[in-house]
Amino acid sequence: MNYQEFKDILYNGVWKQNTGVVQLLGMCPILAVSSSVVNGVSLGLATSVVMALSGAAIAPIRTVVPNEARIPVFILIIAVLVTVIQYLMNAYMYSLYVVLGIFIPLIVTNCIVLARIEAFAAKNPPMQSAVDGFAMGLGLTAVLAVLGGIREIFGHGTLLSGIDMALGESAKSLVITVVPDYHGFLLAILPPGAFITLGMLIATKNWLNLRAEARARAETSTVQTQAA
Amino acid sequence: MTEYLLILLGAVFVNNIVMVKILGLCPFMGVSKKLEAAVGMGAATTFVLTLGSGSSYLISHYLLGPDLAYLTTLSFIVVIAGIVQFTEMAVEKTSPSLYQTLGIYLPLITTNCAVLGIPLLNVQAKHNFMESLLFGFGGSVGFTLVMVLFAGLRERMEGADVPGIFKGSAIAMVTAGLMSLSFMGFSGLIK
Amino acid sequence: MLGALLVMAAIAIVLGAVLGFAAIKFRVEGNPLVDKIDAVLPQTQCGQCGYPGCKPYATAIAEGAADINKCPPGGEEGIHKLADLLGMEFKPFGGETVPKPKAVAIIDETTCIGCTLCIQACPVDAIVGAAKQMHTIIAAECTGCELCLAPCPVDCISMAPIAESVTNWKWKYPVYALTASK
Amino acid sequence: MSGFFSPFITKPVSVSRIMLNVLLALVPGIALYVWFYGPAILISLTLASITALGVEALMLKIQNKPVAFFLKDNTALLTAWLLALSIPPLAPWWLVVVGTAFAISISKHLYGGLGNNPFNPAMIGYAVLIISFPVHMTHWLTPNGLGEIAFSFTDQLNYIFREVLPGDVKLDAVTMATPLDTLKTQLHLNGSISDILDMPIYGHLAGIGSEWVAAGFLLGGLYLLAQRIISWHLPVAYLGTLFFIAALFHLVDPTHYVQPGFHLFSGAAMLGAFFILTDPVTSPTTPRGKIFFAMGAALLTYLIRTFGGFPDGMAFATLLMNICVPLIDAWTQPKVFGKKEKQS
Amino acid sequence: MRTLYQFHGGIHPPTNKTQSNATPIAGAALPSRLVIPLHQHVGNSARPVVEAGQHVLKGQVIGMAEGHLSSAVHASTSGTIAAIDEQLVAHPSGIPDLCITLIPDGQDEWIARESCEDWTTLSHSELRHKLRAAGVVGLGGAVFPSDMKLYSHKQKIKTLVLNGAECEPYITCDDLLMRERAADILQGAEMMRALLYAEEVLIGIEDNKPEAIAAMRAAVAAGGHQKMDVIAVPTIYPGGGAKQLIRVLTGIEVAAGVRSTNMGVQCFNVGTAYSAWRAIRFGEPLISRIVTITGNVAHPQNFEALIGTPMNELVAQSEQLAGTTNYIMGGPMMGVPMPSKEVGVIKATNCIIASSDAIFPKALTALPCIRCTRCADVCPSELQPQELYWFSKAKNLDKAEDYHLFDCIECGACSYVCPSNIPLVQYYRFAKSEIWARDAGKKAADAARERHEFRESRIEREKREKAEKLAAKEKAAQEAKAVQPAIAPVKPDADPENTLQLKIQTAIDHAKEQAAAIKPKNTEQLTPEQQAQIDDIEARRARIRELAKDATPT
Amino acid sequence: MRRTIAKASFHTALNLAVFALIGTAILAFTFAQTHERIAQSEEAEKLKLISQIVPQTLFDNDIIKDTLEIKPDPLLGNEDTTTAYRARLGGEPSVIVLEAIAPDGYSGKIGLLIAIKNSGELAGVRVLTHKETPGLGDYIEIARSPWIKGFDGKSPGNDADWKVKKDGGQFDYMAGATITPRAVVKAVHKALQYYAAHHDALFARPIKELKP
Ligand SMILES: Cc1cc2nc3c(=O)[nH]c(=O)nc-3n(C[C@H](O)[C@H](O)[C@H](O)COP(=O)(O)O)c2cc1C
Ligand SMILES: Cc1cc2nc3c(=O)[nH]c(=O)nc-3n(C[C@H](O)[C@H](O)[C@H](O)COP(=O)(O)O)c2cc1C
Ligand SMILES: Cc1cc2nc3c(=O)[nH]c(=O)nc-3n(C[C@H](O)[C@H](O)[C@H](O)COP(=O)(O)O)c2cc1C
Ligand SMILES: Cc1cc2nc3c(=O)[nH]c(=O)nc-3n(C[C@H](O)[C@H](O)[C@H](O)CO)c2cc1C
Ligand code: SF4
Ligand code: SF4
Ligand code: SF4
Ligand code: SF4
Ligand code: FES
Repeated sequence: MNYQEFKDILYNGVWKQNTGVVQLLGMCPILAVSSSVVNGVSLGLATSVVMALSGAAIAPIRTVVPNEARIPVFILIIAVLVTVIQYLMNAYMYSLYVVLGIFIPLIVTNCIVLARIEAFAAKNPPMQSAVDGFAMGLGLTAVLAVLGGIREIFGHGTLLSGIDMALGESAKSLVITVVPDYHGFLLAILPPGAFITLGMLIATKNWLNLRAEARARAETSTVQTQAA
Repeated sequence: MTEYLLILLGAVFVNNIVMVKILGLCPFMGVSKKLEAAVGMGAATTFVLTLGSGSSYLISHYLLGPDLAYLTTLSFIVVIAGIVQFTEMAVEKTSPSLYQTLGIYLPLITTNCAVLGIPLLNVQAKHNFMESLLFGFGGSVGFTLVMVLFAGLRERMEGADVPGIFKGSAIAMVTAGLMSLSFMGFSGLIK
Repeated sequence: MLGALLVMAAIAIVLGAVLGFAAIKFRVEGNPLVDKIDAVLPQTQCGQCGYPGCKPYATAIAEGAADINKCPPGGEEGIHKLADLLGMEFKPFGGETVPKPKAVAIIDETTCIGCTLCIQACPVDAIVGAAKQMHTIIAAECTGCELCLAPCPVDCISMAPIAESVTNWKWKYPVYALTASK
Repeated sequence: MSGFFSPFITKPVSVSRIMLNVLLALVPGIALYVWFYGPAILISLTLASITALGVEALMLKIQNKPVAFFLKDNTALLTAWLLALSIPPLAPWWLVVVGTAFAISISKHLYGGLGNNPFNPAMIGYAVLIISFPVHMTHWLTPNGLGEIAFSFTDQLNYIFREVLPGDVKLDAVTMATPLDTLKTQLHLNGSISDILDMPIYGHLAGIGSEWVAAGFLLGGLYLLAQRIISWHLPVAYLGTLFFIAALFHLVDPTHYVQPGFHLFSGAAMLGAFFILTDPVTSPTTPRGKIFFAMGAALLTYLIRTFGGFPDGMAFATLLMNICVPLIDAWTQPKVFGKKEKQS
Repeated sequence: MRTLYQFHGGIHPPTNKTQSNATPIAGAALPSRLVIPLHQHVGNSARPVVEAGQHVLKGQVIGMAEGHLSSAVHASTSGTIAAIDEQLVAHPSGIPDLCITLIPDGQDEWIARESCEDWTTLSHSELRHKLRAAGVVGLGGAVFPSDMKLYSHKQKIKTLVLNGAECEPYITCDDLLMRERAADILQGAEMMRALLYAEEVLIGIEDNKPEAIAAMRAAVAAGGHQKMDVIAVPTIYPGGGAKQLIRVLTGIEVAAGVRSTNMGVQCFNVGTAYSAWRAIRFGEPLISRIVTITGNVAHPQNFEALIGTPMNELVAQSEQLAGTTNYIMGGPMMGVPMPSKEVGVIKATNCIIASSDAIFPKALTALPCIRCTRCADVCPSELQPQELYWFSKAKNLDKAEDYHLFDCIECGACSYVCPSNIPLVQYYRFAKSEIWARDAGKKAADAARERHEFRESRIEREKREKAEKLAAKEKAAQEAKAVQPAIAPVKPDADPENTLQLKIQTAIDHAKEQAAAIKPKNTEQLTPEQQAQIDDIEARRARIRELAKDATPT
Repeated sequence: MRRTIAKASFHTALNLAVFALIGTAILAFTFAQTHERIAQSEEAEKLKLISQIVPQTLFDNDIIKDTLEIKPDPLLGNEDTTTAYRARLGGEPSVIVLEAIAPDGYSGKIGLLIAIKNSGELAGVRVLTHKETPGLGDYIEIARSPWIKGFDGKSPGNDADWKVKKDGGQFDYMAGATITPRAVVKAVHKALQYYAAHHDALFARPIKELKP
């Protein structure tokens, strides 16, 4: 696997085929756990790890499994990985584990995991599959971070609250109060706020794409005029 | 009896798995562009979820017990995946017409997190067998309900003059948000 | 530990057995999707999609190997139909694949040498004529695929856009510029 | 430029005239509101109107649509008024602004503006506010004469814009929970209906003052009916169903379920029946559909009021039924000419 | 007293009829030239049977009915054919169509006419044949060949409805016709009744035409017509729509997509009855009709105008006023704007409104639909116009069809009441044409698929046969070789590709020579069979050129 | 046919079983490695919560281990058996930590953790679970407001005091949301009554050890 390939897979996972705003897969955690940056990023990273590992684990065995048992076996492998991570988090990051709650075991059915495995790992070698899984996970994490940030600021007027749950008591000082004495726009941290904010993010991505396209078009036309 | 009714109604409206519990969103967003598709997906999910809730209860109660609780996720999902796979194959062969309507959605069900979420919630809420079944059934009826309503809205919105960058999934997401806002009206109805 | 292994093994064996059984018992052949996709394609058989005809393109789509926006004769409406059929998002034409106005081929009788090459090229047998005689195109059967243009050694075939007449005239979409800038 | 095609003549009705009529029909209710509660409501009406027009203009501008052309249609104004009427008059200025801006921008213009929105914008605004700022949304003015102290217009202005109260006055002294809310709270505390209704805030049918405001809206609604701007199906089905359900519960247990008349004349029921549910854009178009829609809304209103977590269910009932509109419309299509029954 | 029924909806636009119905029908002056389109009716275009320069007499056939559903076209006066070419016609598309231009010689000389004192002596098929030859088509607007409508297929028709409703504002041509020529109309009705074996004749006239009602009633009494009722129906637009009128008069709802004849009713315009009568009794083909000239003119009035009369010449006789922007053929509700003021009057021209900005102000810019359902309240077809609009606007054609787009009669009542000023009917017309085009395309695709598959299988078969033959040949050759190894050396048969190339090259050279010479038609020294084959191809080619020119491959 | 079905079944089953076994083994191993640590974490968390309401100076025992099962009781509002934790100083009972449920919150039950000193005085109260309206009724959470600290040091005293100020009692409330504090005050009051009634039994030995 060369550098270019690596870059392509990364770009694909993080931006072009972003799970959150393009593929619209794996949305339950995206919407449910993004009420703050810390929650979002933690689950995003956990998912990335699972995706990378499952990509790596499934790519080599893909030929051995008979078709009718394919999905059960894949799911089984993912489930094992997830449960392992769940126990590790439970043991070493307890409070975070409590906050993320049911969404950790639900990484198993997070559509994006199985979708990537079917779409990528089942056709590519382990190394690439792992990178792809991880890149997809990173894309997910990025969406979760942005979404969490927006919702946290609107909802509570803070950023990074609860960082102590992930990094320990000492990290408490990292919490930023963006708007002091804020009334709290509760809608933002409730489910409707999650949906609407994600809708806005998707629109923003569409807008960026359009702009990039327009710029590309302008460039090619200048190139053409220069050539002429 | 009332208790069962409340579990059922609660699962359908008050704690709707999509709008309130935020589970099963990928099919909710993905398979709701057309009404027929939404109905098909809903029916398929209802079947699998009800069956899955029941068998999960049996597994967790009779096979695992408290000692092997750490196998909960693993065993549930494997069994559910199996049920899905089996149903798909069986339906495809035995009833091609049903397969036409349900078939393409069946494989998607394994990756609907509600399918694992509901059995896990059942365990968490310590539901008994009947309650588990009802909760699973109610949850999936709730899922079907919002899918169908959402599909109706989306079909209608195809003709709306939505601004360019919001066309497609962005406005669908906003709509889901406003739906979930509306569903908050149910909160407190069943305590 | 042993209990866990036993339980999971039991579940796996039961499930596996059932699935294996089902896989054989319920095997079905064929892919009806291809026909459905083919029914949507315009049957121009022009190969502009990069496949030798509509059916092969349909097969490619069904296998997930081809995008749905590759058939210019189908127009945007065709893409919409495919998107609906397959539950995918609409995808506009990109790059060089753009639809052209519908046209029919016309053979210039003064230059036609009767070589029959166009007959062999026409995918729908819309050209009649025999060796060393003038050929002619049955306009009603010509799909406008342009496949006969290239083989003609004397370039006597040209494409004529189908002109609008009172009979095939269509009411236009009422356009209302609702923008602030006039 | 439009094409020149038949029909070449049109009836002189216009959207802006219709909307103007609806605004006009709101006036009796507003007048009574001012009479009973003082002029604070006029401030929020003004605030909401300015915000609505401003946000509407901005959204139109961004989308490169003709601003003046659409502003003239009066719909933004109508949304603003209905929203202002459904939130407490004493609500701080930013609350009104946030609610109106959300209603106009997200629930209307993201869908393409007038005619395209599936949800009732005013009710979306209300729902967002009650969920986000429940504290402010439950401070309703006490009707004139009931409050412990007089609350002058300047005091009200001061509160709305700076959230300060004159010297020693406590907010509790000039505000109260609405009649519906009080009823619910008292029932929660095991009060019985007859005792609760003896409280000074209740009048003949419902809240003192608010029952008259509701009557004002009823009057306006009748005007709309007479003008044929709304059809009878929606209000009649809504009020009828609400009355029927309330009567049913009341008959079963009069100590816990209040008289049906109370339901019709409190909260947003009257306003809703004639002005909110009837929003043509977000309600079904078929006669049968309108009836189903209104019946569903009435049932939900009653359930949410009586058993749910919010003091009034009108807004959520409207929104929940808005979700069903496309399907109701599709399933209640009337038979077209010639397809009724087979004649031989 | 007869009970009348109601249909849903309807509107009451200002009628504007008094301007033109006060003066009797005037004869129009002979125009300087007549432009007669060959396609004025539903069905196939008529085939021109005259040549440029030819002199024709009034009533002479200049276009023959072509095919099953078509109608003949006649010279409206005597004169010389100036041209047979494409000209602008009274069609909203503004696309030229084949027309015959006739320069009148001023003699107005009739061709020999075959009158008939007693039509009862003629058989039904003779009558129908005569009507067809006379080019009689429906004058109520649909211009459907009347002979086709007068064929009572097995099922028995009970009622013949004569449509004298004339519900559109401005138009008064039927009103005046009924006032002045009631007896002739009734004679036509009797003949139609006989052709249809109908029991009763109901003549529906809107109650805003009391003079016409009185005149028709008097004529019924005078003529001693039995089972023939003149009925005043309420004035409401579109009460003159065939289905609406049938509903009002008989209570029958003619289902969409079902012909009224299946329900025992047939409907004709009064003008059609009149023309049919003239055609049979006096042998006069349909070469003129009553046309209302109104709008921005000094003297709105009805004229009996020759088919083909340029509209501006006709309007000039009513003194067109300044400010006239263009002409509208028909009424303000369903009329079509004319692409030019010079287009000729056709059989469908019941009215020409000289339009001005004052009479028909420019349509206001449309707002979005607010779903107020005023349109649904007035739709006579009981449709949901706002839904049809929503889906047509979104180009969601399937949905529009589901909502019964094709039951829309394009009456325009919905647009009339729409507070958002949406040109609803335009959207429906657009959607309908798109659906027709799409269905045509679909048919073409299916045909193409079939042909392609047939070709594939043919090639497959040929290949197989060739291979078999080759195998057989080889086998034979081998056997031959085995028997006689040295005798026949294998011919140096160059590979077929090459020979073909060679042949083509010579052919190319040949072609070039030919192109240099002036269009040699290598038709000399051909056997009759070859000649026939070429003729065949040429003929087909001509037809194809025609097709390519004016039709999508359907 | 029969044979192929049998063979396919066997093949698939074997396949699935192999993966299941490997997976289970990994899981079992992880579980074995972590479950002790998890238990510790859970205990630490609980301890953290308890130590918020039980001053460090009032105990020297291992509170987490010194537990007692409490059967459902109307005064506590619990429907399942709950665990009470007992703090002792120098072996003498000092504080008991009880779980109670206020059934009549605005939107349902409110779960409370109540620490009561041996004297019958409140050491502190915390809300464990609730569904009250965010932004309105949720000021009972320590993370939102210090309201709940208003219970610190209160003793049963006069029944009339155990009301919110609006109803003439001694407890604060937030205007517009009195249902929630009423419910909490009522529940704490009842818990105190429960304590008074069962004081001796609550501190009785033997200590029920938590099984490892
Ligand atoms: C959606 C909506 C919700 C409303 N909510 C309430 C409410 O909860 N309680 C109420 O009495 N009035 C409510 N109103 C306001 C009433 O319509 C009306 O303003 C009332 O008569 C004011 O009187 P009050 O101060 O007694 O509530 C609401 C209005 C709307 C449109
Ligand atoms: C909206 C509408 C209005 C019509 N109004 C009239 C009318 O007033 N008089 C009339 O003769 N035909 C009218 N027609 C045409 C009739 O439907 C019908 O085609 C005609 O009466 C048939 O007679 P014909 O074949 O002689 O033309 C109308 C059609 C439509 C769709
Ligand atoms: C959306 C909404 C949510 C509410 N949530 C709560 C709540 O969680 N807790 C509460 O005590 N009151 C809540 N209330 C207020 C109650 O309805 C009631 O008005 C209040 O408890 C009475 O308090 P008061 O006596 O101070 O006016 C809520 C009100 C609304 C409108
Ligand atoms: C009878 C009637 C009732 C209306 N009710 C509402 C309403 O409840 N809420 C609102 O935002 N707009 C209302 N409107 C205005 C308008 O329809 C609304 O702004 C559209 O939803 C915006 O697209 C109403 C209009 C009419 C004619
Ligand atoms: S591009 Fe041509 S060959 Fe390909 S599908 Fe379209 S019409 Fe058929
Ligand atoms: S005649 Fe030419 S353009 Fe027409 S179908 Fe045949 S090959 Fe295609
Ligand atoms: S009349 Fe116009 S605005 Fe009203 S529903 Fe019909 S199309 Fe819409
Ligand atoms: S034009 Fe069509 S839709 Fe409109 S009123 Fe007439 S029949 Fe109905
Ligand atoms: S993540 Fe929940 S359904 Fe996809």
